[in-house]
Amino acid sequence: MPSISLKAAITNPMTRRVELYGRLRDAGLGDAVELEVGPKTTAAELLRELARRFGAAKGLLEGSALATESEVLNASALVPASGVLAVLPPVCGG
Amino acid sequence: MPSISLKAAITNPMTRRVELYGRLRDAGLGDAVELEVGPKTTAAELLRELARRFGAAKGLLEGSALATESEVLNASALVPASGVLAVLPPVCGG
Amino acid sequence: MILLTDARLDPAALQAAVAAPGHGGLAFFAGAVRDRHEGKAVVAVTYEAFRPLAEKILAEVAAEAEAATGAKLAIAHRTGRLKVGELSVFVAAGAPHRGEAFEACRRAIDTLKDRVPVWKKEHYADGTSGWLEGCTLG
Amino acid sequence: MILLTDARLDPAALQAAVAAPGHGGLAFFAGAVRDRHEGKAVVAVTYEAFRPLAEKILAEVAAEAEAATGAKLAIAHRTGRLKVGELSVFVAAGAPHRGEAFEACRRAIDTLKDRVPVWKKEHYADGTSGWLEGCTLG
Repeated sequence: MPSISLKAAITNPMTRRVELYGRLRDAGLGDAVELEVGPKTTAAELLRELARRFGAAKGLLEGSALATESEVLNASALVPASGVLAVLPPVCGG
Repeated sequence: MPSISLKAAITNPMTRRVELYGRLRDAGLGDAVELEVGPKTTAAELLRELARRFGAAKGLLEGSALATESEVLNASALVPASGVLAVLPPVCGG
Repeated sequence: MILLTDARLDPAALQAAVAAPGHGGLAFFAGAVRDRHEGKAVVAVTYEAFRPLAEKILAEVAAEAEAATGAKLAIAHRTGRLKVGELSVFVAAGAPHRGEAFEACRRAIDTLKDRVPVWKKEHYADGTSGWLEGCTLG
Repeated sequence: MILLTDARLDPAALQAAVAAPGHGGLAFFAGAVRDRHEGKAVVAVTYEAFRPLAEKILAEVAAEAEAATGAKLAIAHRTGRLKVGELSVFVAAGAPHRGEAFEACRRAIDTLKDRVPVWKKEHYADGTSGWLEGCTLG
Protein backbone atom coordinates (compact mmCIF):
# COMPACT_ATOMS: atom_id res chain seq x y z
CA MET A 1 0.00 0.00 0.00
CA PRO A 2 1.49 3.35 -1.03
CA SER A 3 0.95 5.08 2.34
CA ILE A 4 2.92 2.43 4.21
CA SER A 5 5.90 2.33 1.85
CA LEU A 6 6.07 6.14 1.96
CA LYS A 7 6.20 6.03 5.77
CA ALA A 8 8.93 3.39 5.62
CA ALA A 9 10.97 5.58 3.32
CA ILE A 10 10.75 8.49 5.72
CA THR A 11 11.44 6.75 9.02
CA ASN A 12 13.76 3.85 8.22
CA PRO A 13 17.43 3.92 7.27
CA MET A 14 17.96 3.93 3.53
CA THR A 15 20.99 3.01 1.50
CA ARG A 16 22.32 6.20 -0.05
CA ARG A 17 25.01 6.65 -2.64
CA VAL A 18 27.60 9.18 -1.49
CA GLU A 19 29.96 10.59 -4.14
CA LEU A 20 33.63 11.09 -3.38
CA TYR A 21 35.75 13.87 -4.88
CA GLY A 22 39.40 14.84 -5.23
CA ARG A 23 41.85 12.99 -3.02
CA LEU A 24 39.01 10.94 -1.47
CA ARG A 25 39.16 8.80 -4.60
CA ASP A 26 42.61 7.66 -3.49
CA ALA A 27 41.05 5.70 -0.59
CA GLY A 28 40.55 2.68 -2.83
CA LEU A 29 36.74 2.87 -2.62
CA GLY A 30 36.19 4.30 -6.10
CA ASP A 31 34.22 7.48 -6.79
CA ALA A 32 31.24 6.69 -4.53
CA VAL A 33 30.27 4.57 -1.52
CA GLU A 34 26.91 3.35 -0.25
CA LEU A 35 26.00 4.24 3.33
CA GLU A 36 22.95 3.67 5.52
CA VAL A 37 21.31 7.01 6.28
CA GLY A 38 18.41 7.40 8.72
CA PRO A 39 15.92 10.28 8.96
CA LYS A 40 17.86 11.82 11.86
CA THR A 41 21.37 11.21 10.60
CA THR A 42 23.47 14.38 10.68
CA ALA A 43 26.26 15.34 8.29
CA ALA A 44 28.79 14.74 11.09
CA GLU A 45 27.42 11.23 11.70
CA LEU A 46 27.59 10.38 8.02
CA LEU A 47 31.21 11.59 7.89
CA ARG A 48 32.07 9.45 10.95
CA GLU A 49 30.52 6.40 9.30
CA LEU A 50 32.48 7.19 6.16
CA ALA A 51 35.70 7.43 8.23
CA ARG A 52 35.06 3.88 9.49
CA ARG A 53 34.69 2.75 5.89
CA PHE A 54 37.95 4.54 4.94
CA GLY A 55 39.84 2.64 7.68
CA ALA A 56 43.57 3.32 7.41
CA ALA A 57 42.87 5.97 4.74
CA LYS A 58 40.61 8.03 7.00
CA GLY A 59 43.21 10.82 7.20
CA LEU A 60 42.16 11.71 3.65
CA LEU A 61 38.82 12.87 5.09
CA GLU A 62 40.35 15.59 7.22
CA GLY A 63 38.70 18.91 6.46
CA SER A 64 36.03 17.29 4.28
CA ALA A 65 32.39 18.41 4.24
CA LEU A 66 29.14 16.81 3.17
CA ALA A 67 27.28 18.63 0.42
CA THR A 68 24.21 18.42 -1.76
CA GLU A 69 24.05 19.79 -5.28
CA SER A 70 22.93 23.12 -3.83
CA GLU A 71 24.84 23.62 -0.58
CA VAL A 72 27.59 22.57 1.79
CA LEU A 73 25.98 21.15 4.94
CA ASN A 74 26.95 22.17 8.48
CA ALA A 75 28.13 19.33 10.71
CA SER A 76 24.87 19.40 12.67
CA ALA A 77 22.55 19.56 9.64
CA LEU A 78 20.32 16.56 8.95
CA VAL A 79 21.16 14.65 5.82
CA PRO A 80 18.37 15.45 3.34
CA ALA A 81 16.06 12.56 2.51
CA SER A 82 16.68 12.70 -1.22
CA GLY A 83 19.02 14.09 -3.82
CA VAL A 84 22.71 13.75 -4.57
CA LEU A 85 25.15 13.53 -1.63
CA ALA A 86 28.85 14.26 -2.02
CA VAL A 87 31.80 14.43 0.33
CA LEU A 88 34.15 17.25 -0.62
CA PRO A 89 37.76 17.47 0.59
CA PRO A 90 39.40 20.92 0.90
CA VAL A 91 38.95 22.71 -2.42
CA CYS A 92 41.62 23.95 -4.76
CA GLY A 93 40.08 25.74 -7.74
CA GLY A 94 41.39 28.53 -9.85
CA MET B 1 84.21 78.40 -44.35
CA PRO B 2 82.78 75.49 -42.45
CA SER B 3 84.40 76.36 -39.10
CA ILE B 4 82.78 79.79 -39.06
CA SER B 5 79.29 78.67 -39.98
CA LEU B 6 79.57 75.96 -37.34
CA LYS B 7 80.50 78.57 -34.72
CA ALA B 8 77.59 80.75 -35.80
CA ALA B 9 75.24 77.84 -35.37
CA ILE B 10 76.48 77.24 -31.85
CA THR B 11 76.58 80.81 -30.55
CA ASN B 12 73.78 82.64 -32.34
CA PRO B 13 70.04 82.36 -31.84
CA MET B 14 68.40 79.93 -34.27
CA THR B 15 64.83 79.66 -35.35
CA ARG B 16 63.47 76.39 -34.02
CA ARG B 17 60.18 74.69 -34.72
CA VAL B 18 58.40 73.81 -31.48
CA GLU B 19 55.54 71.29 -31.70
CA LEU B 20 52.35 71.83 -29.72
CA TYR B 21 50.22 69.00 -28.33
CA GLY B 22 46.79 68.46 -26.85
CA ARG B 23 44.91 71.56 -25.72
CA LEU B 24 47.82 73.79 -26.85
CA ARG B 25 46.47 73.39 -30.37
CA ASP B 26 43.41 75.38 -29.27
CA ALA B 27 45.53 78.56 -28.99
CA GLY B 28 44.99 79.32 -32.66
CA LEU B 29 48.67 78.86 -33.54
CA GLY B 30 48.30 75.47 -35.22
CA ASP B 31 50.32 72.41 -34.24
CA ALA B 32 53.74 74.13 -34.10
CA VAL B 33 55.32 77.56 -33.66
CA GLU B 34 58.74 78.95 -34.57
CA LEU B 35 60.80 80.49 -31.77
CA GLU B 36 64.27 82.00 -31.53
CA VAL B 37 66.45 79.77 -29.35
CA GLY B 38 69.99 80.73 -28.27
CA PRO B 39 72.75 78.44 -27.01
CA LYS B 40 71.96 79.37 -23.39
CA THR B 41 68.19 79.40 -23.60
CA THR B 42 66.60 77.30 -20.87
CA ALA B 43 63.37 75.35 -21.05
CA ALA B 44 61.75 77.89 -18.72
CA GLU B 45 62.81 80.78 -20.96
CA LEU B 46 61.44 79.05 -24.05
CA LEU B 47 58.13 78.46 -22.25
CA ARG B 48 57.98 82.16 -21.22
CA GLU B 49 58.58 83.22 -24.83
CA LEU B 50 55.87 80.81 -25.91
CA ALA B 51 53.49 82.35 -23.34
CA ARG B 52 54.05 85.76 -24.94
CA ARG B 53 53.18 84.24 -28.29
CA PHE B 54 50.02 82.64 -26.81
CA GLY B 55 48.84 86.04 -25.55
CA ALA B 56 45.31 85.81 -24.16
CA ALA B 57 45.47 82.00 -24.53
CA LYS B 58 48.54 81.64 -22.29
CA GLY B 59 46.48 79.98 -19.56
CA LEU B 60 46.50 76.90 -21.80
CA LEU B 61 50.21 76.57 -21.07
CA GLU B 62 49.71 76.05 -17.34
CA GLY B 63 51.45 72.86 -16.23
CA SER B 64 53.13 72.36 -19.62
CA ALA B 65 56.69 71.08 -20.04
CA LEU B 66 59.25 71.23 -22.81
CA ALA B 67 60.39 67.86 -24.12
CA THR B 68 62.62 66.26 -26.71
CA GLU B 69 61.86 62.93 -28.33
CA SER B 70 63.74 61.23 -25.50
CA GLU B 71 62.98 63.18 -22.33
CA VAL B 72 60.98 65.81 -20.52
CA LEU B 73 63.28 68.75 -19.71
CA ASN B 74 63.57 70.40 -16.30
CA ALA B 75 62.80 74.10 -16.21
CA SER B 76 66.50 74.95 -15.78
CA ALA B 77 67.77 72.60 -18.51
CA LEU B 78 69.33 74.17 -21.60
CA VAL B 79 67.35 73.67 -24.78
CA PRO B 80 69.33 71.14 -26.85
CA ALA B 81 70.91 72.52 -30.01
CA SER B 82 69.21 70.08 -32.34
CA GLY B 83 66.37 67.61 -32.54
CA VAL B 84 62.62 67.82 -32.15
CA LEU B 85 61.19 70.14 -29.50
CA ALA B 86 57.66 69.76 -28.17
CA VAL B 87 55.59 71.48 -25.52
CA LEU B 88 53.42 69.02 -23.63
CA PRO B 89 50.40 70.06 -21.56
CA PRO B 90 49.36 67.83 -18.62
CA VAL B 91 48.97 64.26 -19.93
CA CYS B 92 45.88 62.13 -19.93
CA GLY B 93 46.62 58.69 -21.35
CA GLY B 94 45.08 55.33 -20.63
CA MET C 1 28.16 34.69 -17.70
CA ILE C 2 29.19 31.74 -15.55
CA LEU C 3 30.79 28.77 -17.23
CA LEU C 4 32.25 25.47 -16.02
CA THR C 5 33.50 23.71 -19.10
CA ASP C 6 35.72 21.03 -20.58
CA ALA C 7 36.36 23.32 -23.56
CA ARG C 8 39.17 25.86 -23.93
CA LEU C 9 38.35 29.16 -22.25
CA ASP C 10 37.54 32.09 -24.52
CA PRO C 11 38.82 35.39 -23.07
CA ALA C 12 37.16 37.43 -25.82
CA ALA C 13 33.74 36.06 -24.87
CA LEU C 14 34.29 36.96 -21.22
CA GLN C 15 35.49 40.43 -22.16
CA ALA C 16 32.37 40.94 -24.26
CA ALA C 17 30.21 39.77 -21.34
CA VAL C 18 31.41 42.57 -19.05
CA ALA C 19 31.76 45.34 -21.63
CA ALA C 20 29.15 48.11 -21.62
CA PRO C 21 28.97 51.67 -22.94
CA GLY C 22 29.39 52.95 -19.38
CA HIS C 23 32.36 50.73 -18.55
CA GLY C 24 35.70 52.50 -18.89
CA GLY C 25 37.70 49.92 -16.92
CA LEU C 26 37.92 46.19 -17.56
CA ALA C 27 40.11 44.00 -15.36
CA PHE C 28 40.83 40.35 -16.07
CA PHE C 29 42.60 37.50 -14.36
CA ALA C 30 43.65 34.27 -16.02
CA GLY C 31 45.07 31.28 -14.20
CA ALA C 32 47.39 29.08 -16.28
CA VAL C 33 48.92 25.67 -15.62
CA ARG C 34 52.53 26.12 -14.47
CA ASP C 35 55.41 23.86 -15.38
CA ARG C 36 56.68 23.55 -11.81
CA HIS C 37 55.15 23.15 -8.36
CA GLU C 38 57.15 22.85 -5.17
CA GLY C 39 60.23 21.87 -7.13
CA LYS C 40 58.57 19.20 -9.24
CA ALA C 41 58.26 19.34 -13.02
CA VAL C 42 54.57 19.40 -13.95
CA VAL C 43 53.33 18.23 -17.35
CA ALA C 44 49.58 18.56 -16.86
CA VAL C 45 46.85 19.20 -14.28
CA THR C 46 43.45 17.53 -14.12
CA TYR C 47 40.67 19.78 -12.79
CA GLU C 48 37.72 17.98 -11.27
CA ALA C 49 34.52 19.70 -10.10
CA PHE C 50 31.40 18.76 -8.16
CA ARG C 51 29.52 20.27 -11.01
CA PRO C 52 26.09 21.62 -10.00
CA LEU C 53 27.37 23.03 -6.73
CA ALA C 54 30.48 24.44 -8.38
CA GLU C 55 28.35 26.30 -10.92
CA LYS C 56 26.10 27.62 -8.16
CA ILE C 57 29.05 28.81 -6.07
CA LEU C 58 30.78 30.42 -9.09
CA ALA C 59 27.55 32.40 -9.59
CA GLU C 60 27.55 33.38 -5.91
CA VAL C 61 31.20 34.48 -6.10
CA ALA C 62 30.36 36.70 -9.08
CA ALA C 63 27.22 38.09 -7.42
CA GLU C 64 29.10 38.91 -4.21
CA ALA C 65 31.86 40.74 -6.09
CA GLU C 66 29.20 42.63 -8.06
CA ALA C 67 27.36 43.63 -4.88
CA ALA C 68 30.58 44.75 -3.19
CA THR C 69 31.94 46.84 -6.06
CA GLY C 70 29.17 47.62 -8.54
CA ALA C 71 31.23 45.96 -11.28
CA LYS C 72 29.83 43.38 -13.69
CA LEU C 73 31.49 39.96 -13.48
CA ALA C 74 31.94 36.96 -15.75
CA ILE C 75 33.77 33.81 -14.70
CA ALA C 76 34.77 30.68 -16.61
CA HIS C 77 36.46 27.66 -15.03
CA ARG C 78 37.94 24.80 -16.93
CA THR C 79 37.61 21.10 -16.09
CA GLY C 80 39.47 18.07 -17.43
CA ARG C 81 43.14 17.55 -18.19
CA LEU C 82 45.09 20.73 -19.05
CA LYS C 83 48.63 20.97 -20.36
CA VAL C 84 51.17 23.52 -19.15
CA GLY C 85 50.15 27.01 -20.29
CA GLU C 86 46.45 26.25 -20.76
CA LEU C 87 44.04 28.53 -18.92
CA SER C 88 42.24 26.99 -15.94
CA VAL C 89 40.19 30.00 -14.95
CA PHE C 90 39.30 33.40 -16.38
CA VAL C 91 37.68 36.20 -14.38
CA ALA C 92 36.47 39.37 -16.10
CA ALA C 93 35.19 42.51 -14.37
CA GLY C 94 33.82 45.63 -16.05
CA ALA C 95 33.07 48.89 -14.23
CA PRO C 96 32.92 52.63 -14.90
CA HIS C 97 36.46 53.07 -13.51
CA ARG C 98 39.51 50.89 -12.99
CA GLY C 99 39.47 50.83 -9.18
CA GLU C 100 36.23 48.90 -8.94
CA ALA C 101 37.18 46.66 -11.85
CA PHE C 102 40.47 45.62 -10.23
CA GLU C 103 38.84 45.18 -6.83
CA ALA C 104 36.04 43.02 -8.22
CA CYS C 105 38.43 40.87 -10.24
CA ARG C 106 40.77 40.29 -7.31
CA ARG C 107 37.94 39.62 -4.89
CA ALA C 108 36.34 37.09 -7.22
CA ILE C 109 39.48 35.05 -7.87
CA ASP C 110 40.38 35.02 -4.17
CA THR C 111 36.89 33.89 -3.10
CA LEU C 112 36.68 31.37 -5.92
CA LYS C 113 39.86 29.65 -4.76
CA ASP C 114 38.47 29.41 -1.21
CA ARG C 115 35.00 28.19 -2.00
CA VAL C 116 34.35 26.57 -5.35
CA PRO C 117 34.35 22.74 -5.19
CA VAL C 118 37.12 22.09 -7.68
CA TRP C 119 40.20 19.94 -7.17
CA LYS C 120 43.52 19.74 -8.97
CA LYS C 121 45.52 16.62 -9.62
CA GLU C 122 49.02 17.41 -10.82
CA HIS C 123 50.76 15.04 -13.24
CA TYR C 124 54.53 15.12 -12.94
CA ALA C 125 57.29 14.50 -15.45
CA ASP C 126 58.38 11.45 -13.45
CA GLY C 127 55.04 9.74 -14.10
CA THR C 128 53.62 10.26 -10.62
CA SER C 129 50.63 12.43 -9.78
CA GLY C 130 49.04 13.95 -6.72
CA TRP C 131 46.06 15.96 -5.53
CA LEU C 132 46.90 19.43 -4.26
CA GLU C 133 46.11 20.64 -0.76
CA GLY C 134 43.24 23.08 -0.49
CA CYS C 135 40.79 25.13 1.56
CA THR C 136 38.27 23.48 3.88
CA LEU C 137 34.62 24.20 3.03
CA GLY C 138 31.73 24.92 5.39
CA MET D 1 55.94 44.14 -26.19
CA ILE D 2 55.25 47.86 -26.28
CA LEU D 3 52.90 49.20 -28.88
CA LEU D 4 51.49 52.65 -29.72
CA THR D 5 49.18 52.15 -32.63
CA ASP D 6 46.34 53.47 -34.73
CA ALA D 7 45.08 49.89 -35.15
CA ARG D 8 42.60 48.06 -32.92
CA LEU D 9 44.26 46.56 -29.87
CA ASP D 10 44.67 42.78 -29.83
CA PRO D 11 44.29 41.37 -26.28
CA ALA D 12 45.26 37.86 -27.42
CA ALA D 13 48.63 39.10 -28.67
CA LEU D 14 49.33 40.84 -25.35
CA GLN D 15 48.29 37.75 -23.42
CA ALA D 16 50.68 35.65 -25.51
CA ALA D 17 53.48 38.17 -24.88
CA VAL D 18 53.34 37.66 -21.10
CA ALA D 19 52.55 33.94 -21.02
CA ALA D 20 55.34 31.55 -20.03
CA PRO D 21 55.51 27.98 -18.73
CA GLY D 22 56.35 29.34 -15.27
CA HIS D 23 53.54 31.92 -15.22
CA GLY D 24 50.49 30.74 -13.30
CA GLY D 25 48.88 34.18 -12.96
CA LEU D 26 48.06 36.63 -15.75
CA ALA D 27 46.39 39.95 -14.96
CA PHE D 28 45.07 42.34 -17.57
CA PHE D 29 43.59 45.79 -17.68
CA ALA D 30 41.73 47.30 -20.59
CA GLY D 31 40.58 50.90 -20.81
CA ALA D 32 37.53 51.49 -22.98
CA VAL D 33 35.88 54.65 -24.25
CA ARG D 34 32.87 55.47 -22.05
CA ASP D 35 29.61 56.94 -23.28
CA ARG D 36 29.45 59.62 -20.59
CA HIS D 37 31.89 61.95 -18.87
CA GLU D 38 30.92 64.48 -16.22
CA GLY D 39 27.32 64.30 -17.29
CA LYS D 40 27.93 64.79 -21.00
CA ALA D 41 27.10 62.20 -23.66
CA VAL D 42 30.32 61.13 -25.39
CA VAL D 43 30.32 59.69 -28.90
CA ALA D 44 34.07 59.30 -29.49
CA VAL D 45 37.48 60.18 -28.10
CA THR D 46 40.57 61.16 -30.09
CA TYR D 47 43.86 60.01 -28.57
CA GLU D 48 46.91 62.01 -29.56
CA ALA D 49 50.49 61.09 -28.59
CA PHE D 50 53.92 62.71 -28.78
CA ARG D 51 55.01 59.49 -30.39
CA PRO D 52 58.72 58.73 -29.84
CA LEU D 53 58.67 59.94 -26.24
CA ALA D 54 55.37 58.15 -25.55
CA GLU D 55 56.86 54.87 -26.79
CA LYS D 56 59.95 55.39 -24.67
CA ILE D 57 57.95 56.17 -21.53
CA LEU D 58 55.59 53.22 -22.12
CA ALA D 59 58.69 51.01 -22.16
CA GLU D 60 59.93 52.65 -18.93
CA VAL D 61 56.56 52.10 -17.27
CA ALA D 62 56.70 48.42 -18.18
CA ALA D 63 60.32 48.07 -17.07
CA GLU D 64 59.61 49.73 -13.72
CA ALA D 65 56.65 47.45 -13.03
CA GLU D 66 58.77 44.44 -14.01
CA ALA D 67 61.61 45.52 -11.69
CA ALA D 68 59.21 46.13 -8.80
CA THR D 69 57.29 42.86 -9.06
CA GLY D 70 59.24 40.35 -11.13
CA ALA D 71 56.28 40.09 -13.51
CA LYS D 72 56.56 40.33 -17.29
CA LEU D 73 54.66 43.23 -18.84
CA ALA D 74 53.20 44.10 -22.22
CA ILE D 75 51.43 47.38 -22.97
CA ALA D 76 49.53 48.62 -26.00
CA HIS D 77 48.08 52.11 -26.34
CA ARG D 78 45.77 53.22 -29.07
CA THR D 79 45.91 56.53 -30.96
CA GLY D 80 43.39 58.14 -33.27
CA ARG D 81 39.63 58.48 -33.03
CA LEU D 82 37.89 55.75 -31.01
CA LYS D 83 34.18 55.15 -30.68
CA VAL D 84 32.44 54.28 -27.42
CA GLY D 85 33.44 50.79 -26.29
CA GLU D 86 36.73 50.63 -28.23
CA LEU D 87 39.83 49.81 -26.20
CA SER D 88 42.25 52.70 -25.66
CA VAL D 89 44.84 50.81 -23.63
CA PHE D 90 45.64 47.22 -22.72
CA VAL D 91 48.10 46.21 -20.01
CA ALA D 92 49.09 42.55 -19.55
CA ALA D 93 51.18 41.15 -16.69
CA GLY D 94 52.33 37.56 -16.30
CA ALA D 95 53.95 36.16 -13.15
CA PRO D 96 54.33 32.90 -11.26
CA HIS D 97 51.45 33.85 -8.92
CA ARG D 98 48.49 36.18 -9.02
CA GLY D 99 49.68 38.68 -6.40
CA GLU D 100 52.59 39.93 -8.47
CA ALA D 101 50.54 39.86 -11.66
CA PHE D 102 47.80 42.07 -10.18
CA GLU D 103 50.34 44.40 -8.57
CA ALA D 104 52.31 44.82 -11.80
CA CYS D 105 49.18 45.43 -13.88
CA ARG D 106 47.79 48.01 -11.47
CA ARG D 107 51.12 49.77 -11.07
CA ALA D 108 51.64 50.00 -14.82
CA ILE D 109 48.24 51.47 -15.63
CA ASP D 110 48.52 53.99 -12.77
CA THR D 111 52.01 55.12 -13.81
CA LEU D 112 51.07 55.20 -17.47
CA LYS D 113 48.21 57.61 -16.81
CA ASP D 114 50.56 59.91 -14.88
CA ARG D 115 53.46 59.95 -17.28
CA VAL D 116 52.86 58.94 -20.88
CA PRO D 117 52.49 61.94 -23.24
CA VAL D 118 49.04 61.14 -24.57
CA TRP D 119 46.02 63.45 -24.64
CA LYS D 120 42.31 62.82 -25.03
CA LYS D 121 39.85 64.99 -26.88
CA GLU D 122 36.28 64.00 -26.17
CA HIS D 123 33.63 64.44 -28.84
CA TYR D 124 30.16 65.01 -27.46
CA ALA D 125 26.71 64.18 -28.78
CA ASP D 126 25.93 67.91 -29.01
CA GLY D 127 28.72 68.40 -31.57
CA THR D 128 31.17 70.09 -29.21
CA SER D 129 34.49 68.64 -28.14
CA GLY D 130 37.11 69.28 -25.48
CA TRP D 131 40.52 68.20 -24.26
CA LEU D 132 40.50 66.48 -20.89
CA GLU D 133 42.46 67.72 -17.89
CA GLY D 134 45.55 65.73 -17.03
CA CYS D 135 48.73 65.24 -15.00
CA THR D 136 51.61 67.70 -15.21
CA LEU D 137 54.89 66.18 -16.45
CA GLY D 138 58.42 66.83 -15.20
